[in-house]
Amino acid sequence: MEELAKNTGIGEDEEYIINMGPQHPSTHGVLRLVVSLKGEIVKNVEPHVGYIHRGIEKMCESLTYPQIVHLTDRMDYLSAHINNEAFCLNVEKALEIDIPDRVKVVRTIMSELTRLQSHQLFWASYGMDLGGQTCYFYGLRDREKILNIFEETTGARMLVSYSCPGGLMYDIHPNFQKRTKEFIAYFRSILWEYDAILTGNVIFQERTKEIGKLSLADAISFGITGPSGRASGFSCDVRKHEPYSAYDRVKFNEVLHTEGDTFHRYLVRMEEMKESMNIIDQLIENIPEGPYAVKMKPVIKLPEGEYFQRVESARGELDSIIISDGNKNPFRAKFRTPSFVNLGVLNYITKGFKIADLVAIAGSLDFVIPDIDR
Amino acid sequence: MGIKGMKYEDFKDNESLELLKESGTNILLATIDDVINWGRKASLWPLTFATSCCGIEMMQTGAPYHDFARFGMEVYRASPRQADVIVVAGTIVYKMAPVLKRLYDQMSEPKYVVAMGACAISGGPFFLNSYSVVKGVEHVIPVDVFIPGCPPRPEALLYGMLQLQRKIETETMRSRKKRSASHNSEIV
Amino acid sequence: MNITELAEYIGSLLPGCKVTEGKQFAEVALPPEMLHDAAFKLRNDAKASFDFLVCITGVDYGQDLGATYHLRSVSNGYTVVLKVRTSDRENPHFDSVTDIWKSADLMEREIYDLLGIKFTGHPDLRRLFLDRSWGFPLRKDYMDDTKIVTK
Amino acid sequence: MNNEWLVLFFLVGALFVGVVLVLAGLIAPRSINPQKFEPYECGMPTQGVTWLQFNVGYYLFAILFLVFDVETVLVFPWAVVMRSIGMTAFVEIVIFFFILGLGLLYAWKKHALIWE
Repeated sequence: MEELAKNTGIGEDEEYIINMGPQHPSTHGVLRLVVSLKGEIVKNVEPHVGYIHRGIEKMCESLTYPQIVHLTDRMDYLSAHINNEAFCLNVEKALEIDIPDRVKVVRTIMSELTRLQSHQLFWASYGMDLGGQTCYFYGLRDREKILNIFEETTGARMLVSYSCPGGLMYDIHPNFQKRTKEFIAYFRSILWEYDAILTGNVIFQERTKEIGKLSLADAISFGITGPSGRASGFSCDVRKHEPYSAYDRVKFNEVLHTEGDTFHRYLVRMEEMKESMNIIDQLIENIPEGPYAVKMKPVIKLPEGEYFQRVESARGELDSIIISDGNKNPFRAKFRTPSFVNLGVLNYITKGFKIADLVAIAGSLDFVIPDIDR
Repeated sequence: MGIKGMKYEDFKDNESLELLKESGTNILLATIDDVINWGRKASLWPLTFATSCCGIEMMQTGAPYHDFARFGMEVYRASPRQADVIVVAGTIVYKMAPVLKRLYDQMSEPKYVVAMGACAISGGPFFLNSYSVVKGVEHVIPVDVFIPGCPPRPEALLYGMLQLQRKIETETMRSRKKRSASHNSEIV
Repeated sequence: MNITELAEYIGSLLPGCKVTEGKQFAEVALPPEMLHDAAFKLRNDAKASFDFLVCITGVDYGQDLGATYHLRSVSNGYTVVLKVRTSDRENPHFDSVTDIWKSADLMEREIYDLLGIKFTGHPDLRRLFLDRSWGFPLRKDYMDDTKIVTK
Repeated sequence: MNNEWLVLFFLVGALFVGVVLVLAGLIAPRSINPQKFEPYECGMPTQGVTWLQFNVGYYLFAILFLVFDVETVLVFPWAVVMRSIGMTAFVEIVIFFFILGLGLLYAWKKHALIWE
């Protein structure tokens, strides 16, 4: 009898371990969460990563600087251009070349458009995670318009590889400005629909308010940056604290909340979309004339030393660290990616909530899995 | 501008199609085959399996602008038990290969595989100097259709799925049984 | 407080460590055994409390292995870089800082996984991305001709 | 006369189901491999003990759902004939709902509705 009891666990409080494994609709990719449950209550969430670890940092050590640009946007493919910009700014800072004004403005517009389409996809998949299929169709329908703008200027829809060390790959398309203005006008007229569908929905609020609270001290100790950190009051917007490209000449306010629960992590992203549109509005009118790139030597060699550049990606603070020993490929290239650090807090804030809340919390932290594994 | 459109006539019948079709089935079986194939090809349910950027393009193909549903593929099944097609969208690394093999084995027959994107075909941008990328999904599971691109445009994915549908059109009951038997492996 | 004043202040705070003034940040090179209490002091210092561990970068300098800690103080925005090196390649180990900053947990596991540097005191030091049988890929002398395809 | 229709009706139903099942069994392709018969858990082998006592909360929720689902099934035919029967049907349904209401009240008081 005890043989039966042993393996069926009848009697003692057996821990029930479930794999929210590599292939799961709500883990946004190949993140495996080993969840140990007591009935519906989550006792411990252990993330297992590495199912899409491609060894990008090791590859960078055998590629030249212009080649690495194409790898950067395969890391966090939803903020592709922001990754490019981080790496290129770092290389330009090391070479101490000052890039033309036109490049700064166009890079800022492209970064803000990238942030917009990233938050749109967050909104689409977050609604789908919590059971609302309509968000998937509304969100991706509007995202398609940004992808068309990207394709016209850079040739690629999502992984644009648009910035290169020294400026931009090509100049912007003649009707880039017209189409961006049209899109901003269209998206402003339709954004109230996003709030009506999800933000105002009672079921959505019931499932996200007071769930997965993260205090300010914990947010700093866990290093949670980006919208997830700003929802807990951690003012970490790199565009405000250390403006790069053309962020110093635009007026926008940093979205900050203090409640720190899942609903406010979602709300910060919705308001950030409005801020991004304000930034684009202030810049799209008068893009300064001038060259779109600086003439660079064919083989780029950075002087010896360690270079650090931080940038605000759609998910948080993205740092590009390059250690160079003077020849054409870097001695060590490291990317501090936001999703990787934000993953550490998942176990801490999900304890005690139900397994359905785990889906909501993981969705609100907005992971991109190759951003975690690199 | 863009890919020259293909006229419908030469889309429908080209020589390679005939080679796939085994000859010698009698009239009665052929008509039943046609009905079965028409039913199967028009409702290919893909498994939600996306490892990296190609997965986002697959989602974008499911969205209203490019709309998978026109070809009967909009139902994404989360479990392999109910899926017909496994669209390998993204890079497969050595740690993910046994998972992919397990998912493929757990799918019910008849099952098809579409390798979407350069990473699934040959490791793509990670072919050189990467220590953990499987250089192509062909090493793990048999693949029916390859769709090049990094990531392929939604139209390319749709064209790839249409090619898969044409491949299904040529199947007969005997060829389908032979093909499923090839997936057997002895119960260990 | 610009870099020079910060460098002096940190020099006074951490006796016995060489504080230099790099291009961008104040850099502190310190021996491995002083790492933990230096980090503790920097974290709980009244004036410039570095409470945000930005990132830990594991580096293989050819002969010796090292780790670079980027710390930032959220209140006043200063950034300091701690550099630690060890020449022992068979069993390199540093003190873990997970008890000071909780974000160090995953970062140290990643460095252990890719470079083989053990962090004593880490609650659950397991490999993060690769399997147990794998070597340490980020080391300069990592050779794997079966999986890596070079031109 | 009319009970032959009944037999025919059941016969056609059984035939319809039987033929389809048998035909599928014959011509459907099928592949046998060890991993196919393991439980599907997101592509990973299951971990820990999987055959263990479930929480009693699930049982309570299932029973409550069953009670009120069957209740609606019973109300449908009533709704069809309610107009022709008139007042007595109405009183009868009120009693029916009252009794079920007592059941709901009992479950509420016993905290069956809140997950512990």
